[in-house]
Amino acid sequence: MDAHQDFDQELKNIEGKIAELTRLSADDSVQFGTEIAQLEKKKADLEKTLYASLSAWQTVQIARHPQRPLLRDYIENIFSEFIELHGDRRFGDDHGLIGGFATIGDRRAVLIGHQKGRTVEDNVKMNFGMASPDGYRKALRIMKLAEKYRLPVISFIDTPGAYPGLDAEARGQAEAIATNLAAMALLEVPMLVIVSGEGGSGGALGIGMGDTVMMLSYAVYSVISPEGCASILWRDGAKAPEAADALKITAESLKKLGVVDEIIPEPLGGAHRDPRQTMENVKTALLKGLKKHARFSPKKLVETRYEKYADIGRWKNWW
Amino acid sequence: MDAHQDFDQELKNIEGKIAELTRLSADDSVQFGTEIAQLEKKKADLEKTLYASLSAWQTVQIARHPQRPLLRDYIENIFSEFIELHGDRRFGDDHGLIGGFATIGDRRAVLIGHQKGRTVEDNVKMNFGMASPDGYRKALRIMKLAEKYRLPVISFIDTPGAYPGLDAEARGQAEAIATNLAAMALLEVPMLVIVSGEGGSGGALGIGMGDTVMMLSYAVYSVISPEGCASILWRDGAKAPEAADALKITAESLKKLGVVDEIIPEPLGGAHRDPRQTMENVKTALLKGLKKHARFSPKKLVETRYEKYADIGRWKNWW
Amino acid sequence: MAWFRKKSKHKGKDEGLDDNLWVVCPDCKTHVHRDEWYAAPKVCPKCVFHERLSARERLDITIDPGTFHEFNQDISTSDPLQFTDGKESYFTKAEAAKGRTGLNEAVVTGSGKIDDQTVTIAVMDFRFLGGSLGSGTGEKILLGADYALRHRRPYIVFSASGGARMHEGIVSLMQMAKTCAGIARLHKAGIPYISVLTDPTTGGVSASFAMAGDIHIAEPRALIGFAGRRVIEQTIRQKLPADFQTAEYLLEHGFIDIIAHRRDMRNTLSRVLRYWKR
Amino acid sequence: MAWFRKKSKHKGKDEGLDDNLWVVCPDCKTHVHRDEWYAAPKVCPKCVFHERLSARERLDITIDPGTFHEFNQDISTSDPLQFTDGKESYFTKAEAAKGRTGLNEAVVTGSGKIDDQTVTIAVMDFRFLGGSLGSGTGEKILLGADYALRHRRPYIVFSASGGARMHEGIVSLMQMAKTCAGIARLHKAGIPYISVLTDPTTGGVSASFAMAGDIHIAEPRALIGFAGRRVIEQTIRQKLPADFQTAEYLLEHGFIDIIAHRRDMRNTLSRVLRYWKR
Ligand SMILES: [Zn+2]
Ligand SMILES: [Zn+2]
Repeated sequence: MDAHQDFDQELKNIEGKIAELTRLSADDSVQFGTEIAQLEKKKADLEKTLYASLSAWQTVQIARHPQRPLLRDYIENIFSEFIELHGDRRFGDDHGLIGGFATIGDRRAVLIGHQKGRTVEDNVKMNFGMASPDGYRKALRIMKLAEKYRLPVISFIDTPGAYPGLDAEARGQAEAIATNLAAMALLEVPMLVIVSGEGGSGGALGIGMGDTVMMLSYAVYSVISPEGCASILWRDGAKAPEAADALKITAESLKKLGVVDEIIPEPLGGAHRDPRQTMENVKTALLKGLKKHARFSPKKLVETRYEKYADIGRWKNWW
Repeated sequence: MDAHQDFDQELKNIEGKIAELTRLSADDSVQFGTEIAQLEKKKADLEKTLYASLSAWQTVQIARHPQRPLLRDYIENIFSEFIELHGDRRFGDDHGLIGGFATIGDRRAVLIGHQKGRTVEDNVKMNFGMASPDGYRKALRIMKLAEKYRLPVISFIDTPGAYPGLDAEARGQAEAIATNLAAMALLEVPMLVIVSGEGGSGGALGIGMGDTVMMLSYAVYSVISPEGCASILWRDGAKAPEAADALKITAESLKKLGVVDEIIPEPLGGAHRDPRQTMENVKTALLKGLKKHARFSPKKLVETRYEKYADIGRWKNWW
Repeated sequence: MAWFRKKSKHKGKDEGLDDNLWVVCPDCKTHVHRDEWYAAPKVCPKCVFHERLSARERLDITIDPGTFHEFNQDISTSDPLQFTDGKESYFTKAEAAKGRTGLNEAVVTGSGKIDDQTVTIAVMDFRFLGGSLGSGTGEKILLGADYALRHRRPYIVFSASGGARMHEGIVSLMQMAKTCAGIARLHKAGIPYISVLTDPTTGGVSASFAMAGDIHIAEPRALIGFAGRRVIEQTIRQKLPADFQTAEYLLEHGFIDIIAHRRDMRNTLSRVLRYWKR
Repeated sequence: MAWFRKKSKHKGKDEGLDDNLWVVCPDCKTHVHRDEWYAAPKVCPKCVFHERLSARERLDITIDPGTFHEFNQDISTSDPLQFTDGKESYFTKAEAAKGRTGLNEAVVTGSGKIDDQTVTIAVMDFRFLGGSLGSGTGEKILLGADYALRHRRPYIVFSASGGARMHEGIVSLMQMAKTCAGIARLHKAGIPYISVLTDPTTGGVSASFAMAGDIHIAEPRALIGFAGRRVIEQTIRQKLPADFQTAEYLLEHGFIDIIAHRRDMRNTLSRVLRYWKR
């Protein structure tokens, strides 16, 4: 799964050299200013070449990059407060889908989202961001709480998909997602969705019906993983790059398809190359969205959301 | 647990003799008309003596009598149709608390209730009518369905209590009952409750907030089982008869306390002595209740129900 | 979404025929007299195997004769991604499905009567691209909900689907949201929505309108689940119970209200419908 | 309802005192300087054991000084059953509890400010007949909900109770319904209801208002559950997990939102309250 490194390995080499030279320059005895400048130029050129026309599959690698900001990074950096709420009041507390009260700028909201881990230990606990029915039911409970408290909902999507496990099936993964979809359709508060990393099928959509759906420029969102699609349609998982391309899973494609309303720019090469800037962009987009939707009455919000989703794939749209 | 037999053993002996003599009379060769008449008289006198002033503890024995009609008997005999609905849409399908669409007379309704078994096998399946959180959540789902379909709810109570098990605790027995109480308080359709056998504490109340609460004349309803109360307060489970008396758990006491609105008469000695008559009485009471409450608007129903419960134990009521 | 590779027991109506008089049950291999087989219809009297029905066959045994009026028959597949898997384009595949089935989409919708009660109904057809949820499918199901809402008629949806239609990519995924938005309006307006889950109801269809009913009725032994069996086995690295993801398993786990044998289905629907006070 | 026989670790404030300077933690037996002990307050710095607080102590550390106005102080116990257990009457027992605690019932209710935000608050006192839910208790909790509703103020209830008060029989049981009816109205009207579960919250109190909150906050290690441990062990004939029915266990099982150390409780409430847009 180190494909993300394949296509920017050269870039990493250059960055390593720059770092090394900078370190050496620091002790004053030798100066590599010229060499550094040359390398910086080379890096910039290479970045443009590399990232100017990324394939869908390369975008997948960026969306899954181990250094890509995770929900917890956003919480720490762009929210001034987060009060986590736990549990579905039915069965358990899913660590892979979290939620709570959150403040961003001068706006109070409810935040829900998939939580991947960065360490192996965390990922076991958080199940790699693959939520269980308990997670979807917790998210629903928190969305209903938002409705009672009249707070907008912000939903961060970053999941390979809903957890495909025996227990998850036994406890009704399908029912949990279905119930959330019906509930989100009627939710009387604004719902802002950000696809920040991987948007994995029903597991993503289960917390993802938004008045505004935003997507980071290197995020992906798909009905099925490229690997899964390739192994079914191409009968060869290695054809994932082809499948990724065919599935039109990048932000730009999705915007054209009317599923994504807004693309939040990432730095060239991906969020991990400048997490702080990325998070600033997300913050700006969120504040704008919160401000925009705060104007609408509950009735208007629900009607508009209905029209929006009823319109996706309207038969005549394609003809 | 054969205490129920202790105090009506003599009656059973007489009934046995009557049956035997009647059988013998049937073949025409001998006639025992006089003897039978005498025995019938003796039986009637004894019944009056025995049942005229039953102790609370004796009433408990009748309420728990193994031949006492169970929910399934009512379903078979006084409902012309029952379409059972299954499952809580969360975890499982509790066989000890069932529900579904039901027709009684010319009235359609939703029926929920505790389901005890009569055989060991059934009782294992139905957990002796001790419901789990799944049962209470199923009942809630069906009550909400009644609200959507604008059907009255009929709730039959016959349980030793909510199941005190590890799994039941882990899945939130307390939360399930609490949620039901809050939901029943707002339910916008008529809710008729019948305590038909044992009304065991929170396990009974969890489906038991009614616009009219009816109780069969030999049923009991208590905050704690007499045995449990005796073992705590008397520090001796054998003092259950005293506890039963002190707890005021009979229909008549409960009516005086304002918790029961209506007592449905049973034949002398208990429902098991004439199940058909008992069930007829229940049917009549239910049809009357359904007719009465059908008149009220949802708003009026909910307000009246609130006032009713707010009034129980109103401080000034006792002073 | 796994309907392409699935080794199905359902082999089509002719393959099961031994000669003209006998049908061999695809599951238990019992020889069943063809009159009995088609009267059931297509249910094995021995093992209760329910052979899949086409949408028309389903409507025939569900709706009162002469009362069905179809909606939106012209709505057909769309190809928002201009999808091709290298060998074959979605367009070609869809055209073939249309030719083979005589349908324009994986669902037939309309209005009709069940035992004299007017309902809006949608019936999926697994033969059409595995009953997958394309934009045309979702559109028809939503328009059905919309009709049921405006006319205050109960809505009944028979599902039979492998899930989302990946050839339509994200647009297919969004049909889950779209159909559920229609269902949510019915719930809010107090209009009955009855979901009937038939073999198979999996993936994105199970995780949207099929599992959002007031009442969930399933056919015996129908496969119902979210994730595919193989994916789950690979994930958890253990064998799954034999009855896993069957209607019976879901009943036990609290997600199905009623399992109704095919011969009782119409009657069950009719009885349930009478409980709604419009 | 098992508070009579319970062998409690909570031995009252004086027994734990070694001499005037040191308090012995009733749980881990650590010697804690009395200043530290009472500053926490009454929390062991080593094992985080939270000693039970009286209602007054709780109000002191929760409500802004000088802002508390008590409601219905005169509401007291009722004896609808004229209950006696043979040795002692409920009346006598209740009178003794009143004398011992200076309270008229097992809950103190009123209005006050938390960090300058006006709230309605109810605090149970376990010392009063084990915090059991009598008719007076239920009445005060309902009147609190009613006040919160009329004035559109958040309602906060601190629970500490063994459950129903069996001396009041069925009338006690009905307080579960009664209090929940009040809470239900708050939910419907969009008024926050925050339940704080402290040691112990069991039986009929756990199965009514304590578990019906928008938000459930618990103190660390608090005992929270429906049935008593002994009853469960007798029923299922197996040992229970060590952490069974603790706040931590309930958090893991999805029933508690936040576990807040006593020193953070006021601040947690204050922060949460700010999210309600009245
Ligand atoms: Zn067969
Ligand atoms: Zn300690």
